[in-house]
Amino acid sequence: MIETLVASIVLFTLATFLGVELIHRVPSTLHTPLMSGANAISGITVVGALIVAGAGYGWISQVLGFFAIVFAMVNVVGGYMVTDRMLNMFKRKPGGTN
Amino acid sequence: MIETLVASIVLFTLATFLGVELIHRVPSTLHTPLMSGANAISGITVVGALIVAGAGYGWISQVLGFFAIVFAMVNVVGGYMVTDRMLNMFKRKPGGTN
Amino acid sequence: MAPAVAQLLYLLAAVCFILGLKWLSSPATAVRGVRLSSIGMVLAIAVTLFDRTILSYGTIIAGLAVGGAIGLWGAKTVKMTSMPQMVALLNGLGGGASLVVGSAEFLKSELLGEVLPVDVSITIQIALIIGAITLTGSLIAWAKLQEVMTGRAITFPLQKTVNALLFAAAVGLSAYQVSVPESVLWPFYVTAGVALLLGVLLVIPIGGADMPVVISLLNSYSGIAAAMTGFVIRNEVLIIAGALVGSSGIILSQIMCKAMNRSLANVLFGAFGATATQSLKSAEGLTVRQTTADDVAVQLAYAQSVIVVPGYGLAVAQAQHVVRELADLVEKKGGTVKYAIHPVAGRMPGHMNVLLAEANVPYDKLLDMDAINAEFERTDLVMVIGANDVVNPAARTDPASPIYGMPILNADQARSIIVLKRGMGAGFAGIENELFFNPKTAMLFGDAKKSITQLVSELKAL
Amino acid sequence: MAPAVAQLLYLLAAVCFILGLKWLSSPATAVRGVRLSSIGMVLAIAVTLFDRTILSYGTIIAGLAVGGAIGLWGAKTVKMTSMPQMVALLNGLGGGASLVVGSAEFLKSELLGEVLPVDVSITIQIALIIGAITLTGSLIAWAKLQEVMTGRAITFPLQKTVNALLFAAAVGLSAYQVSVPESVLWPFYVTAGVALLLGVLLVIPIGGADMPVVISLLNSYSGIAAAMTGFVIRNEVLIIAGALVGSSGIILSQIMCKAMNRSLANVLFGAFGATATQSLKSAEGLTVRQTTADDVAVQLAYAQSVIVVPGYGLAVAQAQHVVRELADLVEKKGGTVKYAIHPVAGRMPGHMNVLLAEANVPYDKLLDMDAINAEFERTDLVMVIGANDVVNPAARTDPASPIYGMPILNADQARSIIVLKRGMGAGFAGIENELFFNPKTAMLFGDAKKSITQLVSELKAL
Amino acid sequence: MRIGVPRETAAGERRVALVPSAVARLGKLGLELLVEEGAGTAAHVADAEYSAAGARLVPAGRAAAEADVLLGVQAPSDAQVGAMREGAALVALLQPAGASALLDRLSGRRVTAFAMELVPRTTKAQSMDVLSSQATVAGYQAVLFGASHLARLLPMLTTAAGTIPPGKAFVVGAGVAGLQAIATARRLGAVVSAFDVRPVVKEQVQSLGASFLDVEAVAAEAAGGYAGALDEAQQARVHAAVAGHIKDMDLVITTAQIPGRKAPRVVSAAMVASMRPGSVIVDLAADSGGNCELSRPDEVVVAHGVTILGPTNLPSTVSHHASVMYSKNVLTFLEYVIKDGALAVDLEDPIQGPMCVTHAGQVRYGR
Amino acid sequence: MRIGVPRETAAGERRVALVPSAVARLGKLGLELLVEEGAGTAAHVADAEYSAAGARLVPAGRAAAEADVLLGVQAPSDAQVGAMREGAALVALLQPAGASALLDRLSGRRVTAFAMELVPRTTKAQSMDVLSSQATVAGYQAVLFGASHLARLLPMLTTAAGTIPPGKAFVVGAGVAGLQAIATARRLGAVVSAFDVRPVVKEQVQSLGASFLDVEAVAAEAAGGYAGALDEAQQARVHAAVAGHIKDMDLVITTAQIPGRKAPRVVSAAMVASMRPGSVIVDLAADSGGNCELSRPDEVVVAHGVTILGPTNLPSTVSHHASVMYSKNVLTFLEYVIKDGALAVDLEDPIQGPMCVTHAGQVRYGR
Ligand SMILES: NC(=O)c1ccc[n+]([C@@H]2O[C@H](COP(=O)([O-])OP(=O)(O)OC[C@H]3O[C@@H](n4cnc5c(N)ncnc54)[C@H](OP(=O)(O)O)[C@@H]3O)[C@@H](O)[C@H]2O)c1
Ligand SMILES: NC(=O)c1ccc[n+]([C@@H]2O[C@H](COP(=O)([O-])OP(=O)(O)OC[C@H]3O[C@@H](n4cnc5c(N)ncnc54)[C@H](OP(=O)(O)O)[C@@H]3O)[C@@H](O)[C@H]2O)c1
Ligand SMILES: NC(=O)c1ccc[n+]([C@@H]2O[C@H](COP(=O)([O-])OP(=O)(O)OC[C@H]3O[C@@H](n4cnc5c(N)ncnc54)[C@H](O)[C@@H]3O)[C@@H](O)[C@H]2O)c1
Ligand SMILES: NC(=O)c1ccc[n+]([C@@H]2O[C@H](COP(=O)([O-])OP(=O)(O)OC[C@H]3O[C@@H](n4cnc5c(N)ncnc54)[C@H](O)[C@@H]3O)[C@@H](O)[C@H]2O)c1
Repeated sequence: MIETLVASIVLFTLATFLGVELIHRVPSTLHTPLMSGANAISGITVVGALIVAGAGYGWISQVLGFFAIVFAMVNVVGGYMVTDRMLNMFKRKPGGTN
Repeated sequence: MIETLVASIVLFTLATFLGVELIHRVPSTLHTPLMSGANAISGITVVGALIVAGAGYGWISQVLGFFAIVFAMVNVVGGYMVTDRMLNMFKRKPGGTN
Repeated sequence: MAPAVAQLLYLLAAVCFILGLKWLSSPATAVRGVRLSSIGMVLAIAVTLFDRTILSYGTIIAGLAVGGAIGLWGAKTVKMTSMPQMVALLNGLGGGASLVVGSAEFLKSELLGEVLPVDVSITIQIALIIGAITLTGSLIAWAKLQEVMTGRAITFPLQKTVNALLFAAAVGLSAYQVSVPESVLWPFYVTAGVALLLGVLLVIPIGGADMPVVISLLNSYSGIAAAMTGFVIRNEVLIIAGALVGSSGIILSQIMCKAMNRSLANVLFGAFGATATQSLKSAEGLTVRQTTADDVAVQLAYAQSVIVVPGYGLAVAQAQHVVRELADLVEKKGGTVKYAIHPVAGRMPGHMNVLLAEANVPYDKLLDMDAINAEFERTDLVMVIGANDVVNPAARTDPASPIYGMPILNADQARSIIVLKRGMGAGFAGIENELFFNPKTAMLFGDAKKSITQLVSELKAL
Repeated sequence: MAPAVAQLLYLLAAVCFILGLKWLSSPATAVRGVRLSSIGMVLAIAVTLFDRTILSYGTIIAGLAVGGAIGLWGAKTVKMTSMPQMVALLNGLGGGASLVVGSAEFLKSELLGEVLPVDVSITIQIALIIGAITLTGSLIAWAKLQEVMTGRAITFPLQKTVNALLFAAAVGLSAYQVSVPESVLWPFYVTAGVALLLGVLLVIPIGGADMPVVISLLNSYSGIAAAMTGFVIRNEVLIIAGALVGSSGIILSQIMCKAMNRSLANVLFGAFGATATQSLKSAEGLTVRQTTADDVAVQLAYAQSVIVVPGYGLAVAQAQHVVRELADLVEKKGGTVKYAIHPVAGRMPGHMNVLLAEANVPYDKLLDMDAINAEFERTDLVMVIGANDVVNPAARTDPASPIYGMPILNADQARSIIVLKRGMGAGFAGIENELFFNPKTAMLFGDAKKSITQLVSELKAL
Repeated sequence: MRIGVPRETAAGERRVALVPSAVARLGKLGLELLVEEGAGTAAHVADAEYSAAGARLVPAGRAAAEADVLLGVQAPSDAQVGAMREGAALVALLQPAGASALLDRLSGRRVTAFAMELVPRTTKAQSMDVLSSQATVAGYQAVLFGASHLARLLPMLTTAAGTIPPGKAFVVGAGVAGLQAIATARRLGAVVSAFDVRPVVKEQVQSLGASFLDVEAVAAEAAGGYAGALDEAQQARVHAAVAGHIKDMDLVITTAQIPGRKAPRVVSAAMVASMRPGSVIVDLAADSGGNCELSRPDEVVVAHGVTILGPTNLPSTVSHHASVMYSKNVLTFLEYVIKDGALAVDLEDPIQGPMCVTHAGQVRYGR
Repeated sequence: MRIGVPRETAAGERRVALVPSAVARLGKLGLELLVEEGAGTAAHVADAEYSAAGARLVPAGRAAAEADVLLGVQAPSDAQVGAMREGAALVALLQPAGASALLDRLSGRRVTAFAMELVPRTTKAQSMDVLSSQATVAGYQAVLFGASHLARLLPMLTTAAGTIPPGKAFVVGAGVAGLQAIATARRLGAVVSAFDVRPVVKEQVQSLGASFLDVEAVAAEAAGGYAGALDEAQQARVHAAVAGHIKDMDLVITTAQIPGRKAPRVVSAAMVASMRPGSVIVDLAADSGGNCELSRPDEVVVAHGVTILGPTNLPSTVSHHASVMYSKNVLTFLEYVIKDGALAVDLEDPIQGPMCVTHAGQVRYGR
């Protein structure tokens, strides 16, 4: 048990460093889309929700699981869609050399 | 068994991404020190060597372990020292504002 | 599905998130980034559905359908200008999901009479607290942005102390919960309640303009909550994705603060100190919109037509050479740059000509007022550099103004206007300029030469 | 030590490596980076020593002592100019260590008659092959750099085919080894032999000047080998550190290639294609040293005194404005910049004055030959920008030269000389310039304006 | 309504009041344009261009007699005034300060006369501001004029025949003409410094890349952005600072003016004597008393080896462009005062009011 | 050995052959310097400066009689030649091509005469190259001279009185003087174009920010970096191209020369007629036949409204700096030919040889 905890901590640490390094200089126009995209990723709790809801431990799990799934799914679907819409606002102009 | 393998693969993947993100724009003067520093880190096999040599499975392990430790230690100690020496070459000049 | 395969597929999903985030931070790859990241999400959900022995698909299908539909509808109908509050709302729901999942695991164990391992208990408590704070904090942020409640900072005496006490209470109760083996439920409910309250209290003292930073930070929190959920149910993709969002969200908050020339601490707790935010309001209470060099750089990179309006400030800053360099860069990126020279720009006849000739700006790019005024409305971006009176609409509209009747450059008709000046100082005529308060206008404050030098390096980096 | 504690300490070591690498890539933090990384290494070694039930400390202590001593001695005595080959040698030893560890694990299992799990077998084979290639490849790189063997590319017919066959053989034998459960040793030895040979063959066709890239790539390999060893002995810090080095090494190789304006493929397999390397040799067979903008930028950032020698090429490139910008930057970083104006630089009397005045270079920074010639020997860096005849030492030394007797700028007396021109074109007098072949001189080829623009952005990024 | 453009009669005057492009613009307003033959010759505008623009060419001297509005660069001759119709209007540089006789004569003929130099220096009236436009030309030409009289080169030149250090130019009075002089001298490569009594000017001087000669506690800013006179203590400090500065100068351009007064004396004879032989002073204030003690209007004075020029009508030497700018100013003014094809005189108007010097038989100037 | 510096006798010559700094340098070599009183006055160098530098002042006319080496800017007068000592040396601009009488007289007095204009245009001799140094001054001054005669402004100016477009300048012949003219016109804000028959010059013109008038298949590069004459077909193409280009020009500076020949005729009368009135042509080749058909040496010709100037000695108008540069050239030459305090004439020397026009009673020029 403690072994998996440590393994989880290792993963968490590495991913944290990776998150720090991934984001460098973001033009402020991208701040909101980036935030929104990251937010959609945090909807990954949907996986947890699925597991809880699917485990079938009785009505509490069912009900809570249902709400968790709904919340997380709104977050995921809404998040990605919204991000995409925002990004569609700036399409590359033609003719640039970069 | 296979579980730990997968866990190792996960770690390997994350660390690989992290390695890619860590190095961005390196002035060419730092190329050699950086290479040398990274090389010193790859001397981490010394840990493997220690485990092999310390396990005490008979003379083959002992002999091979000894050589592995020597090789790896040369790599580690030499690598760090050499890097340090190279970096000492450029000390900041006084008076600059950066 | 074999667990190993599932784990490897989860890893793939995590890689999608990693690359997705990375690509999202550059304009050229951002669209690709969202797509990839969403593929990762679909993958993660699919793996979960197939992997675990899901007993009751009913609830799940219903949940997915309802949640997906709401998300879709929300995203389709929200107005472009309401994006920030939309993100706040979504983020709150994400936090809420973590809160619910944590609660469910906790309640399940209590109901089944299981004794959870200590580490799981701890992480459940963390998921709970962070999820709750994220939920209510995000809702407050939404309310502030949607102007359901006042955008102003709400403070009351001893606010920091209260917050600290509440936080201590939540942590203490959690610790108690974890350490007491028998089944007690009240600390759980109280902890949840305190954390929900804390979310509200932490956000209300922050001004509406700073909400994006808060949302980004809460987003980071909800990532951490997700990671904690991962600890609880021993799921790697949750841990990785959660940690990624957790750390990148903090970095993003910092970048956003830096772009506003503030520190994160100042944003979060600024309302308690002296409110040193400079007043950039006109006499009629209008406020100007401030912008940053990297933002202007992106606009320049995507603008097809740019007009530079130089004024006396350009001369004072001696920015003629850097302006030329900036224009060259914009043209290299595919835009066109022209210079609109007002007859009385500067302080002597031909002042702008002298400067721009020194910087070797080709003469055919210098257009006088009559030649260029009709072009403004077809122009993507106008950069007003140290000019003031010559673009003051009061000359057209306000008969009481000392400059009434002077023909001006129609900078206000462009699609977007950037004004570079040091502060809100007036020009030669000593009067206020309503152009600066135009909703299309953004101000880039600072010495013109410094600002443009910054623009040049930002533009090069794009 | 509890395994969990050991693992957390390993994680700490890994974090040291991560930050160490990150810091190593910027001049300001590099020293800190090595220190931290070495602390991580000490930590990892210590944890290993205390954690595992080490049975025979004798060998270990001896090994550590001997290895450490050799490393120390080597690092202290190596000459600064031999650094690249030193790194090659160290890297080879690292690869060797992986090879040996892999072999030991393999032999141990064979001797004990254990059946290794498939994944362990596979990773042992990978560690073996990569370790072997790294070992011999690095040794060849060392030999080329040390000029023990020729630095030229060594090619023979069907070289690529042979390499491919050998590689296939190694992989095939490994696969056989893994799939056959009974104890056979010969495939192991053959695989090792083939891999060692492959290391030699892969590196000999690469020219001596490209060795740094090869070393960096082999360094990346040795990282991967270490990671594989980690898979074998199930050790996380080995995996993480190995993977880090593996990926960052490849990135570094690519950066190095980019700095040489080549692709990695071209470096590795270039010798087989047309050897299109331009000949930059003087009539007497001397070669020039080429440099890159980022390198010059670092020199500029650290130079205390810089003299710019402008010539006709500056005028042709119309680089006067960017030169001024560059000089401003250098001065901001704490250096001084002066301009040495030769009486006949350019193509008309006062040509340089016209240009530099246009760029608003202050007059007191323009020094004529008599005023500045004594200063060169006290100068850290001379930047010769599109000048040629006016810095040609033949005017002092070669009575047969058409410019013999013309006083020249003593650029050759400076501590370091950078020449910016498009290629090896001659100047007005049409003669070769031995200054370009001076060991202190590095050439930055390209249009002067482009080169300097690049220098400016590199210098800003530092 | 008829607008008359005469051939200038003042000695040395090469400008013309209206150029063909302005003639065409006025023609579109339904006005009739009379242009005297040869009116534009000295400004390099041919008669044919005027006819092409829609003007009627009339023999010399006829414009005054036929026009309802007579234009001019300089004041009309007595003959022209005599020929003018009663109640006609006149627009020109009348120099009303020293011209009471002219004003009397004009009011005697009930002429409505507008003096172009009296246009208020407000933002709105800038495009009618002939003082600014002509001062621009004067500032530019003063430098060319001075530089071509200089026995030295202005730009720095490093050549095989030695290094020529950059010339030093000093501009006194950084108004419109002074700033243009600074810019022009800088273009030619000189190291330029300037002095003015209005402290706001310092930043303007620096914005042109020149340095400002700071004199402690000197400030004489009067209404309308003009300078005022200095008190004695200030004068003494200025004198000391300029004396210390001017002796190293190669080219000095003085443009200092105080409206309604004699030009301030900034450069004394002793200062001239301290300068290097071969240096040049161009005094643009020569005809209002001179900023330099030794300058004489329209004369070339050589004293202590220093050449002192006192040109009084530099704009006229750049006749074409000076006319183009003058014409643009006059055109804007006419478009402002002509409503529906007729002169709409409004003495309460903030621009017309101050400019109108005689009207309905009254001399308004100075009242 | 005595070096003599006379006061120049040629009309309009304001330069002096040696300035005090060079006097001091030669004094250090142990030479005796004789300077005629007032020799430097026109170049703004006082007698006192010469004495301070170690020269002995002698009355006008005495330098020729007393000197072992007589310097000069222009050729000496007959009287001066007559006064010279037998076997003395002379260093000046002798214009040997049209001066056989002078050369005969000099050889008659066994004078060793060096013509400064014959210094070879090699890298080594650049610091003695008076053609380059004086052409530099001429190119600069030609633009100032032309611009101040122009009825237009050169720089672009956007003002409340309208926008003045930038003036267009055209430089024919981009040798030393031409390039300097280009640079100076560019400084003043003109849009500059240039034409030359030597194709290498194109890049040099562009390196100064000006454009080059390309004429197909025209190239006449002769030995020593000089131009050669064009054949008829080339000439016709050049004529067509220049005619098409010149009609829009405001300021034309011509500097085309072919060594040893009449200056090429580039600008015809018809071209002048096609130009706008008020434009200006400065013909620096006026005294060797003129690049412009209508130019006359040292006259101001106005034709078709175009002012054509043919100054023959522009360097002299910038007397001080032209003298400084000339003096530096002469100094370098003297340091080159004087060994151990005596003239070391070596007719085989690659620099002295071509320059020496008379020696030991022989006229060497043209042999
Ligand atoms: N052209 C002429 O002949 C002439 C002659 C006399 C008067 N004028 C008058 O001058 C005015 C000219 O208009 P304009 O638009 O050119 O100038 P302006 O109206 O005077 O405005 C100049 C602006 O530049 C800003 N500024 C000053 N220094 C700066 C720096 N270093 N970096 C960035 N911004 C700087 C100032 O704002 P901050 O302080 O906030 O930075 C100021 O608002 C007109 O009113 C005109 O009538 C013209
Ligand atoms: N000053 C005068 O009055 C005068 C008059 C006539 C002749 N000269 C003669 O001209 C020479 C002047 O010497 P100098 O050192 O100034 O020039 P230089 O010796 O002519 O050398 C110029 C160098 O600039 C390089 N170059 C050309 N275009 C370039 C570009 N766009 N970017 C970067 N480099 C470029 C060329 O090399 P790449 O082709 O390899 O790029 C060339 O070697 C002397 O020999 C002098 O005697 C001078
Ligand atoms: N608002 C407008 O639109 C507008 C239009 C035109 C001019 N102006 C301003 O009016 C002002 C006056 O312009 P001008 O050129 O006609 O002025 P001017 O010709 O009256 O005087 C020239 C300069 O001499 C200076 N001067 C006076 N006494 C001096 C002394 N003793 N020593 C040194 N300098 C002295 C003055 O300060 C002035 O700068 C300028 O600042 C100009 O910008 C404003
Ligand atoms: N090596 C050296 O160090 C050195 C020293 C001085 C001069 N030079 C070179 O010598 C060359 C000649 O210089 P210069 O100024 O004494 O020349 P110049 O006075 O003899 O002629 C002036 C210019 O007129 C041009 N020209 C001749 N015929 C023409 C025609 N029909 N149309 C247009 N242009 C025509 C010539 O090509 C030349 O550029 C220059 O290239 C200069 O760089 C070299």
